[in-house]
Amino acid sequence: MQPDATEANTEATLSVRGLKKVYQTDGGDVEAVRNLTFDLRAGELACLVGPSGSGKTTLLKCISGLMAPTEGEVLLDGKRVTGPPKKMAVVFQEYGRSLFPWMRVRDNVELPLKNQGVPKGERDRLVDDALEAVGLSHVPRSYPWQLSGGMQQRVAIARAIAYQPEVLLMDEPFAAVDAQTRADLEDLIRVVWKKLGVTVLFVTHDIDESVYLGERVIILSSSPTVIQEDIQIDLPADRDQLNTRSLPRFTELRHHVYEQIQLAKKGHRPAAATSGGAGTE
Amino acid sequence: MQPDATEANTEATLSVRGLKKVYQTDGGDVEAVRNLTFDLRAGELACLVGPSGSGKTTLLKCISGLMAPTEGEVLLDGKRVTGPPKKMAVVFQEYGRSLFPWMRVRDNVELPLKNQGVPKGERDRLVDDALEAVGLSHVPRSYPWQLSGGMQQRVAIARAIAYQPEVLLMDEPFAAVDAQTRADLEDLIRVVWKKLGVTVLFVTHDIDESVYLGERVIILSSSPTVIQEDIQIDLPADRDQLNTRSLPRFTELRHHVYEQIQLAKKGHRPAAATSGGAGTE
Amino acid sequence: ACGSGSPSSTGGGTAPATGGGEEGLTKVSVGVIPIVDCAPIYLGDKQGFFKEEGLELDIQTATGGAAIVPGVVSGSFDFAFSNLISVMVAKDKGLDLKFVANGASTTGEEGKDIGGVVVPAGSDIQSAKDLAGKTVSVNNLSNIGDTTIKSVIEKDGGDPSGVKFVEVAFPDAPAALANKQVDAAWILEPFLSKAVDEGGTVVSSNFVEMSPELDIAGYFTKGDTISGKADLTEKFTRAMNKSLEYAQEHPDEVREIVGTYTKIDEATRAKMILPRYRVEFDEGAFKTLGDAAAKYGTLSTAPSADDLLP
Amino acid sequence: MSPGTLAAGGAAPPVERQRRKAGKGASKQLLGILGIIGFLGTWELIPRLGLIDERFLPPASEVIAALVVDFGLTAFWVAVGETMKAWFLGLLMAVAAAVLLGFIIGSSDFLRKATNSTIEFLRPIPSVALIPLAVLLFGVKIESSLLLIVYASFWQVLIQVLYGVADVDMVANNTAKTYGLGRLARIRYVVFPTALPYLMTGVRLAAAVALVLAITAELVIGSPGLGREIALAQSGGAISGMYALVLATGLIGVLINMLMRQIEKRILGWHSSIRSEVIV
Amino acid sequence: MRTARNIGYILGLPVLLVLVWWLSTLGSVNFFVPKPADLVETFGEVWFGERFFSDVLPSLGRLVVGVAAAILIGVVGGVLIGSVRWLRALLEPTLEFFRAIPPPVLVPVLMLLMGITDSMKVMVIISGCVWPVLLNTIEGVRAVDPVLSDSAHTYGISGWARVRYLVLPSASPQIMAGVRQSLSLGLILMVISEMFASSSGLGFTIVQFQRSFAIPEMWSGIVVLGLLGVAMSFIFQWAERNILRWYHGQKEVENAA
Ligand SMILES: Nc1ncnc2c1ncn2[C@@H]1O[C@H](COP(=O)(O)OP(=O)(O)OP(=O)(O)O)[C@@H](O)[C@H]1O
Ligand SMILES: Nc1ncnc2c1ncn2[C@@H]1O[C@H](COP(=O)(O)OP(=O)(O)OP(=O)(O)O)[C@@H](O)[C@H]1O
Ligand SMILES: O=[N+]([O-])[O-]
Ligand SMILES: [Mg+2]
Ligand SMILES: [Mg+2]
Repeated sequence: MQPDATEANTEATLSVRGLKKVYQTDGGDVEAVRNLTFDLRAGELACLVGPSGSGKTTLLKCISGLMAPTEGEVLLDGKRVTGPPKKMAVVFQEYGRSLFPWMRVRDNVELPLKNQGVPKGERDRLVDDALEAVGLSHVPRSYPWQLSGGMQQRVAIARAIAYQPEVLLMDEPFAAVDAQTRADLEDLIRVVWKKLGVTVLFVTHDIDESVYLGERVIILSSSPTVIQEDIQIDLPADRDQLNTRSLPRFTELRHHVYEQIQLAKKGHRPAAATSGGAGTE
Repeated sequence: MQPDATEANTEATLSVRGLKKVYQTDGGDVEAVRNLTFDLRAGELACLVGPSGSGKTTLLKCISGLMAPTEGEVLLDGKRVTGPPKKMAVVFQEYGRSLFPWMRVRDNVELPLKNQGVPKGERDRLVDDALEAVGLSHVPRSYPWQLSGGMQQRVAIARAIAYQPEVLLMDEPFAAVDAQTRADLEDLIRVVWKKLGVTVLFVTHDIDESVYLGERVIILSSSPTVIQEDIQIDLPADRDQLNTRSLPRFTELRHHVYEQIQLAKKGHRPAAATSGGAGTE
Repeated sequence: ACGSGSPSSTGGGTAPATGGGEEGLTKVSVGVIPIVDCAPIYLGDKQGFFKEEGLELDIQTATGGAAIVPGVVSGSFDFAFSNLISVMVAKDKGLDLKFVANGASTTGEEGKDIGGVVVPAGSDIQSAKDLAGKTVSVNNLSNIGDTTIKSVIEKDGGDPSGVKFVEVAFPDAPAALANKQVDAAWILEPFLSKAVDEGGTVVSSNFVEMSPELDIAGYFTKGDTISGKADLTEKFTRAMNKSLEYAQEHPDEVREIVGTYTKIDEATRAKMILPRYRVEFDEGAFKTLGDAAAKYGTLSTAPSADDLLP
Repeated sequence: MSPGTLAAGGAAPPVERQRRKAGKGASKQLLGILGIIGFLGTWELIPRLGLIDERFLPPASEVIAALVVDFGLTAFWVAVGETMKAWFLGLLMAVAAAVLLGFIIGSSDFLRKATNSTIEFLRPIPSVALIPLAVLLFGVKIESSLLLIVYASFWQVLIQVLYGVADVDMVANNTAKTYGLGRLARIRYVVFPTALPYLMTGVRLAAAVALVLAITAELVIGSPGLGREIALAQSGGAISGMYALVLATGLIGVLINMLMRQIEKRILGWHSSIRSEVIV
Repeated sequence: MRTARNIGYILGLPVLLVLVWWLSTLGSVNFFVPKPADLVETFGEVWFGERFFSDVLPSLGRLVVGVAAAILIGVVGGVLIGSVRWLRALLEPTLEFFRAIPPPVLVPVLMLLMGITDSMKVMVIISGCVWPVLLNTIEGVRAVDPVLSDSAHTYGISGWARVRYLVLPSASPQIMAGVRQSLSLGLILMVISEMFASSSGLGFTIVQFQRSFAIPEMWSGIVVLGLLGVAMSFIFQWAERNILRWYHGQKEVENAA
């Protein structure tokens, strides 16, 4: 695997190397993430699944430079991440608290663009498109706290999309929306991904979703976390909700992921990871 | 339908009658809920599904007496609800904000019991059981903000269960937990429901979940909201994740609900509701 | 110690009251301001004049004038020390107050008084009348400083209405003068000596110029006390008078005792000019002062000496 | 700003943080001492360079020397004791009254509206205007100072408590309501913790105001304490002595604040303003 | 109907208190406590006329300038100190030191530095009013929601934009609490600034009345202070409602029950 990793490194947009994160609390240290190493190629769409509390949010915070890892490092285009990189957008799990309550929906979506100095005309177009895409073009003048949970979450998604990032991190972005909207948004993400060639890391709890959406699914073990498995999703590039989901291969992959998570939950750890993390044990 | 409703009323624990809710905003009035009428019998377990923004949270807030309806009323055991009733527990959609950040996990779960004057021994048992049931017995001394999203949500659930309410309202309580935990929690809810004979109203976006969990599924139209359909779930009372979900009847029901939501999203409204709400159109 | 057997001593046979047991003493609280003018009461207390009268003094210091009159009116103080104008004003406003003993008087020597108007070196102000149109600092407006200065200016042939008075506390006045924030400053001892040492010139000894016999401050109480506790009042007056005389005769002891209740350093204490301490009020000077205060609007009507003086 | 922001609010690597943990408190205090040294240095230079006459503003070193002399005097410590006694009692009464009234008024919409105009009327009345009243009631004793201290610091706390009570998170409050927590229980478990950060700021403000008023009252009325000593030094022309006492007042202020910070850290560990120092 | 109720809220308690005061002064004759009727009469005589222009207006001018400057300094300083940790550590003890110095002691020093001028009095006002704004801003800045802060961070919102769009709005409820405190403190300090080294002004006049035992006049001056306080507070509350529209909206909506 070693030569593979170094080779991947050269063309990788995002490299996570030996990442470890220990939280210090008054009740002692909590080892949330033990040892994570993986790469994302430019323009790759990867889904991240794992049991609750396995460190997905922690990982995303480290990648986005909001939190420094205890050990290991995150490289973006070969450069070490020490603070939030430019052209990276993050949709937080706590969507309700990630919107500015003192700004209307439209202003919330527009702010990052305005801050970047995008000219008014283009800004308007981007914002309108994004709101349209998430089905919220009718509430631009509402405040976030006047919206339902699902709508708030969609505002956060619209903001990320309008920003046209090169790397997009999403932490359970569809948790609060209904099944139909969810399906629509899944397709939206794939469309945006294809159109902009953006690198996406997508955290989800929905196994079907991870298989349907991703080109690759990374499964985390339970905490202290290592990578349980890293699966390539060999489904056709053009996916649609009805046909893709009824493919036998889809069901197979889905089953495979399910089993791995079951294992992870039961505390089973991959042999490689155990030996890899032996030094820390 | 009229005689049926009055009859139901006598044995109903929870009656929602002609409920309407209009929000006043600086951008004009928003008619979130137009006209909702339904009853829950004591000990019934009903699921509520509907598109994002259809007013599920609004409905739950009205039922729990946290918000006054614009028109119509909510009756609990025949008495009109004007403030939060005793022996009702609510798990809010905004789980992150419903926990007290200044209390540790255990204290959060214990508080309502302490406040009720439940003796220490029993309180401890109830709290321990609840934390055990949601898989959080290892973090009683953490603060909520030291937990992952899914863990926070489970603390809120544990608090509701430990409280041993007579009526339990849950607003997308499993949105932030992984598939396996979700399945476990679904079974937990059914166990608790059977053991305590509690009346449950359960909001979810997951159609499979609504069918698997509920004795009945209430489908809401999109906003301004009326009831799209009210389906009895005639699956066996003893359910289990593997067998129940593979029953042909399960698939049928699932499909039916799915179609209805599709219709709702497309703006289709049930004939009865349209005529019922004709005066307001 | 040479004057211990002063003529005004009425102690007679009861002189050794010290041995008479502390219990027999009547407690009397007196509000004073911690300045040189109040030295006699401290001295008299030390000499035992009050004990001889059967009084046990409780001297309470109030830093400014603000607390003195309310303290007497409320009964917190049985007697208190205040300048004449303050008591005149209170009386004018309807408070029933009356002096029971003199406090401090001008030395009567021009250029060697306890207060004066100082100008910086090189000022074109030569005498009181030149103050017209200038800015002059006093410690409190509508009080004894501006009243006497106005009257002195008028006497000197100037126009008192053109003077602009501002409030500057005595300790801050030399600085205000040095920084040219005021043209002249009215200053009392011990700051007056300091200001002169530092090059200031006294252009008017306003107290003396108004009247060489001017009494400046005294001890007063309310009418109720005089009528209701005549005995106590008499005792206090007697002891106080004795103290005044003693102080007048023992300036060195005055300089020394001032060090116990103020923070004036020894060198300054040795040099500063002391006021005159005497028993009798000068009614003529009192009238001059009262008339001036009425004339310049500080009082509504000129006070009568009979009502106010003992 | 970017590097500065990072260092301040951003991602201090925990490894470093761990190492710094022991050193952090020390280095923080070191910086504070540095700030004070800078201030004293400036003060020393102003009269030395002749910007202000030494007679009116003596250099810091001279004042510190005078303060050191004071430290050896029992009279000084007696005065400090008097001032601290007035400060503590006044603050205690003000906080107790303000917290009680603040929670009562704050948790009722009616009371809040009905008392608004009266509160706004009474608040800006300077304590110093109450001096005649205070002396009338209590003479030049400590009670006079207490009246002024309590009056001035009461409003500081009351207003903060009212704001804090208004800031209660409704999701949290509603949760409590549905779990059957009554009004009192909600005040105890929801409103109080929410208002606590506001209250602590209020107490910190009030602690300073109480000290200021204790000194002012002693200064103007002449009740015993540091303020009276300042007035005495001032009227005695002891300039260095006066500044030494002012310096002592300031030092007491610093000590009081350190104490308040410590208490705050104890009871507000969960609040994000404190938390952010630990985590972010 | 609604305005009637509002007026009731504004006047109800004051009327009640005046009634109590009136009843309690019916028989007694305390020199230091005037009767309501006397006070009203004195009030008109004293404050309607020349004194309004010669004493009240100049004082108000200094008050407005002082408070405005204090707010500006407090907010700017608070944002800086609140967001730069080492700066906070550097300055906190020194600031605490100055905060503990009573304004009456500051007056002579400021007089030395600035002379007996209006700017000296304004400085006294600033020196006292700045603290509530400064401290509240520091606390408000430090309490920014971490999730929100992360969001801004990842969208590259930093520097001035971060202050403008994140820090200031999020701290604004607390800043407003500080401003409200400093308004009334400003009135108090206005009086203190005119108590020493002065010859005119509202505060001076009140102190002068106090010293010359013009007791009803003194109380009438205190009433003027109170009324000014009420007026300033109402203007402030109106401004606050506009600036914090989102905040009150959010609370109101959540409070709809
Ligand atoms: N601030 C913190 N202090 C201490 N421990 C923390 C903190 N944040 C997270 N943890 C712990 O780290 C672990 C991983 O948390 P994280 O939020 O990354 O999980 P997650 O995979 O995102 O879970 P979920 O799917 O439930 O959101 C958990 O055990 C959690 O308790
Ligand atoms: N405070 C408010 N002010 C104005 N409009 C509101 C407010 N709260 C909710 N609404 C509107 O009411 C409608 C219903 O909102 P509600 O939160 O009840 O939906 P929901 O069914 O819970 O949606 P979700 O599944 O996304 O949580 C939405 O259109 C929303 O915009
Ligand atoms: O209230 N004050 O006089 O400061
Ligand atoms: Mg998470
Ligand atoms: Mg909802």
